[in-house]
Amino acid sequence: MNAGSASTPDAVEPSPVPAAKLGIWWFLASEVMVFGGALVSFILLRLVGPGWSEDLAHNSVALGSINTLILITSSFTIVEVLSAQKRGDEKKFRSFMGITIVLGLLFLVIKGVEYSAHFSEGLFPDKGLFWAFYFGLTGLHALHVLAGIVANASLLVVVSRPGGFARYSHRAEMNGLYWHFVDVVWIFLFPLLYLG
Amino acid sequence: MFAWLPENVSTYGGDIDAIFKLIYYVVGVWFVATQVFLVYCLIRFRRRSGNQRSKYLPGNTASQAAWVLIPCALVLVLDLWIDFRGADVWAKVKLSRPTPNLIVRVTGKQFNWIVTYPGPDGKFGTADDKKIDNDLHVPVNQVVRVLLTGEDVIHSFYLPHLRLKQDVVPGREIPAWFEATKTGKYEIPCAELCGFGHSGMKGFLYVHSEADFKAWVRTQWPSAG
Amino acid sequence: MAAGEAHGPSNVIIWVYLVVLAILSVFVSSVFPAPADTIAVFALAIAKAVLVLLYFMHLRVEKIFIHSLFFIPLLLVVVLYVGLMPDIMRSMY
Amino acid sequence: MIRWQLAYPETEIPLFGRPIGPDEYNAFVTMHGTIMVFFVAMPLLVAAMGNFLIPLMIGARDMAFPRLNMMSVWVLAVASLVLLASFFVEAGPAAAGWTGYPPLSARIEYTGVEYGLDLWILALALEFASFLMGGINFLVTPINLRTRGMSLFRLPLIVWMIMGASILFLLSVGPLIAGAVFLLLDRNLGTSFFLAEGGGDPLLWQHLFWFFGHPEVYVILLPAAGAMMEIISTFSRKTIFGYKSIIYAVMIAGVLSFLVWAHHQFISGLDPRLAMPFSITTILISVPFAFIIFSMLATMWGGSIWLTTPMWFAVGGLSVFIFGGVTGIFNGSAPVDIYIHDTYFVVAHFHSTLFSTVFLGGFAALYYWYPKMFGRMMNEFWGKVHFWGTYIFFLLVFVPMHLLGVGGMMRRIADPSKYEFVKELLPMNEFITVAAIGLLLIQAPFVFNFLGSMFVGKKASENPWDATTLEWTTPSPPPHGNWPGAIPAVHRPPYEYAVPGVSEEWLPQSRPEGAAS
Repeated sequence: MNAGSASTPDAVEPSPVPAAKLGIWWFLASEVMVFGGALVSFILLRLVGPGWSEDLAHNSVALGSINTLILITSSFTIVEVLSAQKRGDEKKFRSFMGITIVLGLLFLVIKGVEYSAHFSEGLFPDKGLFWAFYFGLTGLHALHVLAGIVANASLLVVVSRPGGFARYSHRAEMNGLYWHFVDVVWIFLFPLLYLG
Repeated sequence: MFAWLPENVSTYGGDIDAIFKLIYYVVGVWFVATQVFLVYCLIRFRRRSGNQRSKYLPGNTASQAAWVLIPCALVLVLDLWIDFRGADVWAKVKLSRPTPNLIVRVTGKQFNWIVTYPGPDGKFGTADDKKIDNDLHVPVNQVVRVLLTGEDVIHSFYLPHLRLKQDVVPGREIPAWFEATKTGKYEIPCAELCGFGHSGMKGFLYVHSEADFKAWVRTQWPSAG
Repeated sequence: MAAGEAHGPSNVIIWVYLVVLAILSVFVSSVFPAPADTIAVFALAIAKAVLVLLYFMHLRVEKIFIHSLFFIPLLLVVVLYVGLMPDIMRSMY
Repeated sequence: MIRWQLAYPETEIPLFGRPIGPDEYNAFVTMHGTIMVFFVAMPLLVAAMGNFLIPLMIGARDMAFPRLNMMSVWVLAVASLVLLASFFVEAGPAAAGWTGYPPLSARIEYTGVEYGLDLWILALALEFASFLMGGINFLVTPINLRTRGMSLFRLPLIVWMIMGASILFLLSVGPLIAGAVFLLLDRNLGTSFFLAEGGGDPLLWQHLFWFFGHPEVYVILLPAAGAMMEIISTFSRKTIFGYKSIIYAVMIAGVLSFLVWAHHQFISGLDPRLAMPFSITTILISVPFAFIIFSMLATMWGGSIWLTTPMWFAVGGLSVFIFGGVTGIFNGSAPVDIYIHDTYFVVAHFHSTLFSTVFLGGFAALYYWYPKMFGRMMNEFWGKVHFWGTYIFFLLVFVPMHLLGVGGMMRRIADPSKYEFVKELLPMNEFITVAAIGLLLIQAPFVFNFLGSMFVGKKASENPWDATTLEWTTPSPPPHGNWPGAIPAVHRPPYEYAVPGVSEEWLPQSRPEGAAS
């Protein structure tokens, strides 16, 4: 911000919210609309459609529940990352971030196991509207998880550099907000695609 | 302006044209008024000398704001008037389902209108059904219900002379109706982009007098007499 | 957040709540009869989402401006749902 | 080329060497719509103006997230390349209309277009990503980086308009992104989200598309309208009439714009009971816009109007926008829409609204801020030639086009001579085509003026127009970091012209209270 030749920082009107946080919340607002639009489509077509309870039975509630617990736990660990950042605890910050990344990867692995089980049963996206939505919604969500893992991993890398903690660790809050949002999406996908 | 409208030959076409004219006159007055005002401002308040000072009108007192708010209120009232007049016509054309004297099914398919007549028994799916490509024969002064279905993509069933347009959507059967008031041969273009053959896709609507229509039915279903 | 942390329940407690609710929803869906289970499961899902939003995403201590950034889109989703409903449900055609 | 085909069907087009076929015609229509809306209007008006003006006008060194900004520019560049590439792949570019309605767009066999349409969707998706990043920047920057004294209600209106446009974009694009993902799956994985035979619903896409599509119109329109407001106030030498009320009016219009989307679908198989509610909200949206137009007229009333080229363009844009606005009432009225939907009336209407804002408003902005961007003035004489040519040829093109629509001519038909009732309109089509060629040619003085003035234009001072907003307090062109010294603090509202009791005719925002008189 202080790019000009002015030697003192420019005087700025006080702002209610820090820029990065405001930015991530605007981003989440548009993400709500992305998943909102997709879920609205799914719910309406489901209500009018044949019910799909047979298709639903192919999904393993056990694996879905495990994934739910994984994401919930990772939400908890990333909140601990933020607490560690507030306390200035560099070691805890790194270890909790590491756990979060591992949990995210574990989620994707289990998702992959489920996908391959479906493929081996011959269930592809073109096998009916339920599977189209199933793969569309979980695929979109998995991409978000992947993006979150990449963001978390790159934060972990820059924070581990010398002096990185002081400069970059405040970004943990943004990563956390995004990660929680992805968790919230899954909280709704799970009953819709596994239980409902 | 209205000379450009194709001749109206349906019972509700006049109502639609009436709304059209209503809006035309309402917005026409607004349009002329604002443009005249704009030109007047440009001429009257043009800067003639370097030291000409303008008025200071921030528009935050009630008397100043009234200059803008009163016309806005007027716009609001006229809007609602247009809407309520329009609602009746919309209900008549699209919501009401008058008892038909003839039911036909029209299927949109790249790039034809397939017209299915139920035949003398009045039922679809029986042996005397008849399919004719692109030709829709109807009697004059009779309510005709058209069941619109689509086979591939979205088409739009458009009868410019009857002021009727309805999209044809695959997966649903949409009823539309009309009552033609004049015999003749009219075109049925497709009004929704439906592929490379879109611009050639058209059928014909033949509105027959009662006697002619009976004669046409006899040529199509000779056995039914 | 530091202030919120000091007063509110700790993150571990929220995590325990979430886990309990998740297990409960699986249990409910397999035990309850047809319409009741869907309602119960979605009530539980909303409860979970609210917990995450309030405590993990700190909405509890955020300003009204941030709240609006989350709830206005939600409202729009509802608008979208209501607008689409008559069409997709084919109540007319 | 589109116009040529409509006037002289199936004849050879000059400079193109052969007549275009109907499938190519569809592709041209599609690409014209897509390129104009997404790759001309949005980058030019929202992105370029936003990036250049927001920091200058609020007194900031740069945008809030400069790296995000660069990324957005690069993603946009990639999106443009992807779209261009689609012209060269086998079976040509997308040909399903810029709205891309399925099932036409959802299966290859319906259009014969192969990867062109996939590339089209991909280009749109990338462009949306780019504007998501840009939009976040345009919102956070004015909220967080305003210089001292620049309270929210001292922001120039154009900054408000760009913020409004960004909010509308961020909140409306989501469902379409979801829809685009579904459409890609439909095309490539054989799913059937939008295909009735698989249990999907073609109307779903239309809802998702227009839920975005209508706010999108305002995304394009608002920044240009904001530029027109700046210019009209500056050259009327008069403070804007009802500054706060205009902001509120835009907010109302923004909220309403989320409740009108189905007016594009009155006859699309929509539940007919939905039509009247949507028709009412649509027509009601004319009230806030009428308010804005009346406020502009009131701003000019009693002014001391200085008729420079940017002022001519702004006033011309306002004039045409009124025209486009009133024709919107016809479309908004559900029963009239039964007849004029998908005719040239609609085409003429949205060209009137969008041309007036995107081109006339955009040109006004270019002529106005050109000195700030390049440090030199544009030639006034050629600017005025350009304005009058553009204005008159525009009217000659689009006023008769309404009559075509009244005559019932459908849009997106490659060959009007195939229909009896449209054939009668052929002379009118020829006339419009000639006028459209004139409209194109009259842009030549602009191109020469724009490029030439960079080298031979009169050197511009800091503030050639005696304007009050912050961007005119720094040298033209602005140095890196926007101000060579400290950023000026702001002491007053943005449009202080001819304030009573003050001897100066205009007071820049940075003038402290004490020094005023």
